Amino acid sequence: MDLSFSPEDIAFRDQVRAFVAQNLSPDTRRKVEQGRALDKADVVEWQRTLNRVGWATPSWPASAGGPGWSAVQRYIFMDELYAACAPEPLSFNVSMIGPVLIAYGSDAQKARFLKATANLDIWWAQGFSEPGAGSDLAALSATAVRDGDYYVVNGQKLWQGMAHRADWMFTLVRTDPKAAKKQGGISFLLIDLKSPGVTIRPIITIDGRHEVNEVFLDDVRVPVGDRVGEENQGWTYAKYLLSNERTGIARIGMTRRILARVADALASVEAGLTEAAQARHAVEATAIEAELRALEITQLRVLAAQQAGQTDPRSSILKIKGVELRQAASELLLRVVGPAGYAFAYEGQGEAPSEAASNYFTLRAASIYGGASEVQKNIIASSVLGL
Amino acid sequence: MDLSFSPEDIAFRDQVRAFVAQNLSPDTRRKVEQGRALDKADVVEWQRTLNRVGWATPSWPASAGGPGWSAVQRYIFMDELYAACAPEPLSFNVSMIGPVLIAYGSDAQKARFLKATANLDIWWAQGFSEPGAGSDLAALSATAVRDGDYYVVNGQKLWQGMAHRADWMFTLVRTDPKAAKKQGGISFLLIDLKSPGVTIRPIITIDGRHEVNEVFLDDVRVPVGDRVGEENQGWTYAKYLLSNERTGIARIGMTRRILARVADALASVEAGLTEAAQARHAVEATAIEAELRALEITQLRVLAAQQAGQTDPRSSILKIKGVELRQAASELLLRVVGPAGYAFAYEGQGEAPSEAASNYFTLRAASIYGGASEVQKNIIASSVLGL
Amino acid sequence: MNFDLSEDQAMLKDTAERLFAQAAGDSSGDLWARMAELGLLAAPFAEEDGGLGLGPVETMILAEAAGRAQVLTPYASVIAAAGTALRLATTPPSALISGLAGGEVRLAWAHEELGMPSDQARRTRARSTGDGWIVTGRKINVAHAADAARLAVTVTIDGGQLVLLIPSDARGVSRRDYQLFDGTPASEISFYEVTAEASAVLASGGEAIVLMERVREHLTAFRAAEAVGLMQALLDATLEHLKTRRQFGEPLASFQALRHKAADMLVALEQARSMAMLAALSVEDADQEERRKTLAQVRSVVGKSCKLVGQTAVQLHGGIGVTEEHPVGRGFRQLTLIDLEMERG
Amino acid sequence: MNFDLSEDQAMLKDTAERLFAQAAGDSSGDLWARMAELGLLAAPFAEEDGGLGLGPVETMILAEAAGRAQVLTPYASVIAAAGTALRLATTPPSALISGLAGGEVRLAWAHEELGMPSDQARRTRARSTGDGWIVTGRKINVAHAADAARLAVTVTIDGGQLVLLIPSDARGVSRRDYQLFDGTPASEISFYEVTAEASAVLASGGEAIVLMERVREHLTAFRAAEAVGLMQALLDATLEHLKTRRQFGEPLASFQALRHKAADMLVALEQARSMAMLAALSVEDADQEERRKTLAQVRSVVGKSCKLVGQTAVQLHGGIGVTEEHPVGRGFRQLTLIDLEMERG
Repeated sequence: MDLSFSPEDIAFRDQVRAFVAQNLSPDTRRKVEQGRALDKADVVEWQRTLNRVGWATPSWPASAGGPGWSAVQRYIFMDELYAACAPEPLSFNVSMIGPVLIAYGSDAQKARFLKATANLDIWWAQGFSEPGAGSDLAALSATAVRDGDYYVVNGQKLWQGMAHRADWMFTLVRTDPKAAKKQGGISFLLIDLKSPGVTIRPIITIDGRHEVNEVFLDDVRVPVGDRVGEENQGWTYAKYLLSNERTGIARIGMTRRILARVADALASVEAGLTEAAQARHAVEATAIEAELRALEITQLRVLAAQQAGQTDPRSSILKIKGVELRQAASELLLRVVGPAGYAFAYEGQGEAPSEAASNYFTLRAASIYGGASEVQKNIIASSVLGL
Repeated sequence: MDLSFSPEDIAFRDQVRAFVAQNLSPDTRRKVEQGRALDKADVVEWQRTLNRVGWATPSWPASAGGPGWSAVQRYIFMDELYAACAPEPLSFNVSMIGPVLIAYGSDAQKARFLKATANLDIWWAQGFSEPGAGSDLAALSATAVRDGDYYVVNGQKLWQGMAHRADWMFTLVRTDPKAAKKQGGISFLLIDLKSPGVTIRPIITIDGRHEVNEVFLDDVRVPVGDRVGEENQGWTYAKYLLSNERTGIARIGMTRRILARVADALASVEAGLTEAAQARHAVEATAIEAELRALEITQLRVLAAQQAGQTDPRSSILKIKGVELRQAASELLLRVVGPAGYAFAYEGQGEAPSEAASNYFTLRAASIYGGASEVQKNIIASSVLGL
Repeated sequence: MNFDLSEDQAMLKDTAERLFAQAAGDSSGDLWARMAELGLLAAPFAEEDGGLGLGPVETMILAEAAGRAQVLTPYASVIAAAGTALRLATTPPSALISGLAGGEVRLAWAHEELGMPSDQARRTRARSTGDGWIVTGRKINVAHAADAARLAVTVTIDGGQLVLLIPSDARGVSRRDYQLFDGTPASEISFYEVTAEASAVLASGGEAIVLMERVREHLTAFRAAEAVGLMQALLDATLEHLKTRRQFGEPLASFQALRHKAADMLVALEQARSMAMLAALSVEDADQEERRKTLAQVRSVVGKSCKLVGQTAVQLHGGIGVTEEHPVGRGFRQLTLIDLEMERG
Repeated sequence: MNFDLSEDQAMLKDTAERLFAQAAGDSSGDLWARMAELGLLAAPFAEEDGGLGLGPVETMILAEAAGRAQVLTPYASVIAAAGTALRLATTPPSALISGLAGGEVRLAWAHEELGMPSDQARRTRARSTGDGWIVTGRKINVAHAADAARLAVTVTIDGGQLVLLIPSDARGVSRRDYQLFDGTPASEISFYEVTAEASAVLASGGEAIVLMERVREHLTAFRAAEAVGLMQALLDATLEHLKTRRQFGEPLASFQALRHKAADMLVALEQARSMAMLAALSVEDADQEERRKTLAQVRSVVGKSCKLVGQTAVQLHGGIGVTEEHPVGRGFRQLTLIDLEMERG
């Protein structure tokens, strides 16, 4: 039993650390550090910087143009990004659609999309949820009807991460409304967002930001060749995508960054805290930090199991506890910052003096999307505890 | 809108306060103050003291020998008892079986039992739960088979409050196993615990005390005249009993007593707390006290509704929050008392140096019996929220 | 002991609820004028000052109704805060009060500063000129300042504190407007060598300290009641959502874990409601120690309830609960601000 | 990086689990002898002192196995606490260590006092006689003292601290036996003018302070692992109960609110398990600051987990969970004590 990394892993870590230090723009770094929204250009530039050395797609195998890293290397890489306040590679591209194309895409699709996806020449949006299908994704009702070499797609999709920045979207549609189970009869389509019939309506979230959209699909014609895998087998690919989404989502580094801001704010006089409040908040910060340390070990344990080729259903724990701690840290920050953090600005309407409130509101959604905490607990009860 | 009591109520309060001050034995008072177990004699003596002035049965109407108090007077009376560290009148007698006999008992039963019940000449035990029927009481399986003027009762009852001290028990048995609904076919019997076939086995609870027993009923012959109300209608009477049990169960005065002990312990040097721990515990005590104040107002609001003749399903809130606060206060006391409270003694094996641990363990059961917190939340969701 | 509203109070409740429901649907902005017209602004002031001579229970009724409709009114800052400062001033300025009560003039309460606990001395300072004061300093988060003709400003002087009235267009006063995260328009206000006459002093010395505390107490009572209205609105919306939204073939209301969370919301709301009532019944209590303790307890319970009800409402709504366009998202932000205010005291 | 047990460690785990499972069924009391026989008592000591030279991971394995079987062994106080005091003494007493390791002699760790935070100077005092010490004071909650031949006692002297060995039958030592609420036999021990030779000093001055801290750290690591075993036992029992017990016509396991609580238990347990591992891997860390911070974090997480798992297990068991005869009730008491110890540090 041993917590330390191998000499090779340590050399790798140093290499990543040096690269990030040399190549991350100070402006992007500052935005990430302070929890501010990134511009599209910031994300694209960083992704391409990483891609130049083949690091933009940590989880992709070498055969698909990825670095072919081990689970430990992937962990180290992400940890270094967090510690250096670097953005993560765009997850829609790298963690979601990329692995699906690698596993289930046709050769033509791989040739057409993988490189562009890695280099963010294509920005992907996720089109899974619908107004009537959130945690219960399989209840979706968008339809695709075959018309020669095309599907004619109609429906409405929600919560598209950044669809207004995106070029393409991957989505689930119902191709066989008569299927016996609602999970049957679903297909996985790639849709060019410039297609006629696609309308994107912005949704502003309670953090004042625009990262979510509603996408209306009216008689959108999608070439059959842009279907991933088999018709009516889309649920299989979606499940694969979601299980990837759930891996490594403890986001410990992000919480650590929030705690660093808490420490700064506690040390600053701006907050105007009474001594008693300061002491109380410091105790709370210490408790969150301890839980975070535990979660880091838990994450390493899951990682070690993955490294050994086992899948560990306990990764749901990472999601639940990771979200809980990020939310707790962001709430603590809001309390510590005090009245200096009451001001608010909507995206595009100037900068708020403090991002504490925005971040707090942003993170309330973290226990809802990507498998709500209630769903994760259902999974633990069934799959881990056998209830 | 007005929180103050009427001059008549204040006069009543002063009268109760003076009576308790003059009549409560210092020894009993000290035991209650310190959360120690009372001897049977302590309980009997106090009940009879109250009964001499007609106060032993606060909720009984004057027509049944009770004081015929208003809801506000009952509240004031109980509050004064708590504040003076006086025991409550024995709830099995006064709040449980008494009201059932008054509402549903035959004239013969009333004549035979009511006075003796008020004076604690008969100590009643509750025989509702069974090994397979706790929160789901209607699943009970003890049976009573008619044999002439007798029922022959067989079964096993659990969690008899103090059955080893008791003379009689009120219990639910199944008289019609073929009833369509399991709530049907249940009858409400009074059983003399000296009857042949009754065996009482003590159960020691995790607080080290003996307040609970298992009662085995083997071919116990119970006269038909000791059935309350109609055959197979017992569920109705049981529900009536349970709804009385649930009224006024915020037990604010009890929590206040625990908080007083917390304040004492925080001021004492024995606990050996660091300054930081002391400050943390004091903050926690203040927060519990604030919640308790709110609950007191909530209780008065429910009371005002009862006074106006309305029933208020919100009394489930009193149970949930009342238990939560008692548990929180007892846990805080345990933490504040420190290593001086680690010692433990089983009932009858000498006194523990501190009752903090025993009280904490005792109160863990408070969210289980008398309608578990989960059941209370079910009730709120259905009856109050209409879910 | 009773918790019933008098006939007049019930009428007031009815009036306020109708007005705010209307205003929630139509933000064309004449709410303040309508409130003045209906006499609502005059409620807490003495009859000889053009007020209605009503008490904290009436204020509670108004605040709860505003919260229930999720309407952002300037009532808290203009009437409950600045109005209290006038009402309880050493010499209440009668004419100004009647202007405030009639809706002809608005005030703002300029107290908060960066880096100061809410109950401690201000950094904004005034020095005496013999027959007046010269004020320099900076206030933040002054709610509804843009519409205020005068500012009630708390300042530190040598050896004490003052509460001063300063015209918002006085020379040396500058304003930067922004929004608080609950949607309230607010301003940072800088004072640079601003002159105030001696007659502008509402209270000084020990009386100023008491006045600041009284304003905080009245604000607490108002915000507690507003929070109760907001929590009721969020609970109602959540129940509606649980009953209508289906997942995995069942209405959400059939999932026990969600039912229990809704029950937790009710418990928190009822505890807060009790405390909002207690606040209203205690805020004019003559016993300062008792009042201080009670209002601290009010803040503790209401703050915690705001957090639980707000966070749970959003969680149970799922995705739509975090959108700006859904009332639950906005209500959560409003409750969050009240929670933070309650925590600061 | 790996979290696997070595082959030897896996064997040790197996041995310990079998032994403790047996002991849990049969409390006839030769457990200590069996542990000595199997070499378990010798684990942490150096080979030249008759030990096996094993490390904290092996101790963790033993502790977790004991917890899992809910066996009350004297291992924590005798080996993890007093044993550490010997092992890390300025001059480790070789003969005594080998007696301890072989099970021939038992020690107790006499440190706790009324009214003293666990990391502060003791009130039990010693004065120098030139060639020895005279000790007066009182210790409480000394676990398994009745069977101890010697007591490792922490005392204050002019200008510092000592850790001293005192025979438990020395003149002036008196003992009052009782039970802690987890079932551990313990004693209050009074020292009245008890003489100790100079050679009885295990550490003095700065070294004594370090030694006390090291003992606390090893105790924390042991108790954390024991807690993990206990929590696993309680979680297992709870799952079994939920699957078999029926209410309202359904197994308890079908109620979502209860399923979610069981999930919460698992999360708390896994967090504590991570911390018990971290404790084992850090407790011999040379960097004092880092070690101190890590063990404080271990205490924080493990304490909270003990509380959540213990309370939830009892609640989900319902009535039988609060009876003395059910393992869950006893396990809850054990976890409660560990929680309190962790909170005190």
